[in-house]
Amino acid sequence: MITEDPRHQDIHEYLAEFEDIPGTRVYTAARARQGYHMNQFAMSLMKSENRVRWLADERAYIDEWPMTEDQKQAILDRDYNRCLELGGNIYFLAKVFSTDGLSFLQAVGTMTGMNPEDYQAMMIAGGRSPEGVRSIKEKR
Amino acid sequence: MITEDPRHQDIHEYLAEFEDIPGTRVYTAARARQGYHMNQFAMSLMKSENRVRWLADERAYIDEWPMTEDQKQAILDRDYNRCLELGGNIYFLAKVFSTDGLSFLQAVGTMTGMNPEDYQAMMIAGGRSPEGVRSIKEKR
Amino acid sequence: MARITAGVATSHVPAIGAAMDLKKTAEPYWQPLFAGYDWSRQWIAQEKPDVVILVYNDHASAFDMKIIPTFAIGCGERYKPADEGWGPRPVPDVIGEPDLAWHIAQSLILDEFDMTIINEMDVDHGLTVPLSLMYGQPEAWPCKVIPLAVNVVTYPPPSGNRCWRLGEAIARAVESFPQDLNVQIWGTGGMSHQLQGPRAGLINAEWDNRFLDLMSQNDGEALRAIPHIEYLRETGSEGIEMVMWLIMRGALGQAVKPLHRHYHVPASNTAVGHLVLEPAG
Amino acid sequence: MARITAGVATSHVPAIGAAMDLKKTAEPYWQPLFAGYDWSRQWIAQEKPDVVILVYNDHASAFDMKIIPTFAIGCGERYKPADEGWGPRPVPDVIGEPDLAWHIAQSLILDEFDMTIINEMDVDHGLTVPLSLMYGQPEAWPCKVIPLAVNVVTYPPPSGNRCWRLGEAIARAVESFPQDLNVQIWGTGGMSHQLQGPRAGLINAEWDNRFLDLMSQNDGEALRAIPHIEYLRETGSEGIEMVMWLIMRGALGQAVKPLHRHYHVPASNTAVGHLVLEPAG
Ligand SMILES: [Fe+3]
Ligand SMILES: [Fe+3]
Repeated sequence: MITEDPRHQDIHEYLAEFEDIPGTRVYTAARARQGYHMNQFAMSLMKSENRVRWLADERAYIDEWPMTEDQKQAILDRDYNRCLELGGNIYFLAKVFSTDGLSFLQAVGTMTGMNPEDYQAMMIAGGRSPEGVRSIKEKR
Repeated sequence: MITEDPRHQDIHEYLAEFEDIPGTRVYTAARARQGYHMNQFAMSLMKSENRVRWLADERAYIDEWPMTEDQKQAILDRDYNRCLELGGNIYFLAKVFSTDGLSFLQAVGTMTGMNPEDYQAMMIAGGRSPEGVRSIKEKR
Repeated sequence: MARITAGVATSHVPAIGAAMDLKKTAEPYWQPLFAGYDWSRQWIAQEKPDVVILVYNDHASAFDMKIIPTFAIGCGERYKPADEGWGPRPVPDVIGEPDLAWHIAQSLILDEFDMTIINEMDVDHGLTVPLSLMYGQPEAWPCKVIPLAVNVVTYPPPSGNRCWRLGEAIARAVESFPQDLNVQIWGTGGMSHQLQGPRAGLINAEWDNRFLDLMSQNDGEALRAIPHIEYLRETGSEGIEMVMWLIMRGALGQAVKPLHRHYHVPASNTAVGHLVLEPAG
Repeated sequence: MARITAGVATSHVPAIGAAMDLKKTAEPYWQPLFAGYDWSRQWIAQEKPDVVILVYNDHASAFDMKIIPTFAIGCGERYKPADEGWGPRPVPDVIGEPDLAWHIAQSLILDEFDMTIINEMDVDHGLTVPLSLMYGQPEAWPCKVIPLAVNVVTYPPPSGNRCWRLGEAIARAVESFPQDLNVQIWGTGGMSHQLQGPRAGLINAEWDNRFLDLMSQNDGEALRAIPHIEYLRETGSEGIEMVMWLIMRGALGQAVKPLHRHYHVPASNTAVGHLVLEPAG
């Protein structure tokens, strides 16, 4: 029996690298904590009885959750980029746009600033190139 | 990076050894599966509203659970050795005897065949000696 | 003796499930994607695996933020399709294989993997879409399934190296199960996709194809050494799902024989990759 | 920089909590048990740890049979005492330390420990009785707590070796946390006890004391090599809880300085052991 000593990666360096990816919010602990109740709210829409209540009165339903007013407004506005900034995670938020009858393709497109047809056309043409959006610092 | 190959312990040998301990039922997968609903039933007694319903009509409450008749009877009889044989685990069963107002000392004693005073006296005198109850095969 | 006879890799895009459920598979958008699975459906109809160890990730369906297991193995009797916000998929319940699942779970813990054992949960598109892709739309799934859910949502997911080693340990566990069973292991998720932010829609076909090459070769070291940041930079934030393929690949051993390969862009926001591999060790 | 300044081992028998809650500590049955903690209460009043990483096991309270994590780390803000069948213990809520807890959780996963992250749960006697023993009956617990729940109920629990290595990894994680914090790690459960069957009531004072010796010495190899079966045969079926002490011991490093030791039989069905150790590395 030996005590292993692999080359341990430093967690601070590991997390810092994620902030260097353009147009991307990695769902780290910091974001998970900030968005905790927003994500739990979204998760509640997996139950059809909750979806009915939510659709009947969005404001009343969302006010039951201990979210910040910013978070509530971002959800009510379906501003998914803002939701991500406030700690949302896309798989949780998916419960919101699925309840709206939107597909992942439609909902995700809204975050790119492109109109739906252009986004769809870009995907069919092979998607967004990684060229130039790999690293902010290294400009590659 | 290397593929570790520690001396892997065989799970069959690992589990077989447990059957060699006298007067003991180790909570293995086989027992966990057999006792699944009995243990989940017991767990439900962590809620005071369930305890009230259980105490008001034990048979009606237990019949709501997909347990075998043997398992139900063992619980109704507070026959904890039989419960263990049928897949119960003591930490789950503890919810049953706690609801009865019994301590671990009182409930556990019932499984030894000793009367409560003798069991308590044995514990105060230092407990049961391991001599002769370590291994069935090795008689030690 | 149970044995792992093959490994399957496939993306598990929810839109693929929707296309099948809504009978759109012959539409021009979808046809070339599904065509790449024709070979696999014929192959699996002949292979008839008894059990599939299905490595996938839960997408905030069974697990919310209250509890986040890194590796969760399903030891239950059956699993229902999850309601992900538009009602559950109209697919059969997934039938478990608790004997083998508990055997693997126990073996892995002895082997110093810190597994979470799950007895009850619903399974989302991550698990049901691969079944649909491989088996079409039967009345009942033709195999038992052992779900193996990996956290790739909250950071950090397990490293590629840890995933590979888990695969190796799963193979050892299967080999020590006395019953004669034909077991496959599937790694799902990926390939390139980013479902969030202004960079959404990223696809890196070159990187994906290099990954498919490496998966089909006999050099695990290169695969295991890929750091998380590389998946994210090169293949989009959700490309990290590919670490789950390494569990499958690790379970096949050093040497593999590639039987089938398919790559298509797009399905919804995502590049679809698919491999069928046999252990050649 | 955060640092682990001490390790505490203690049994966590529920009857000890009940004796304190019901003001029976001065009774002849209980007095010698509690006397052994007098030194520790004075010591900890001077040490004033900011945070305690409290290694314990859940006794079918937060986790039922639906989900069984091997290693679960509490990253939440606060935890309520569980209702174990006789109402919750009348003790303060346990206040978490999410900054450090998440840091440790993330570090451990990078370090290839397959942690389950918990954000909401109730905590049972396994966690609250050690706090009562060390702090008495304050209005609020004087420290933040990071619960680390280990499965020792459903077999197999993690090996002693894995527990030791987890402790080592926790120490590395704490050292890399930038905030200046005085952190203790407690290993709880044990010593000899068997709560089931005709063999119930087993106590092996000789074995227990040898274990206390080994814990106080600088030779981890002997401790890590103890197989599960030895704990069960020698110390009763619930003696397996002692593997949790190895997480604490591993976190202190190879060399330790023993500060305090106490051993008493019985508390209810159980032998009570208690150690206070300092790292001496
Ligand atoms: Fe996915
Ligand atoms: Fe305990």
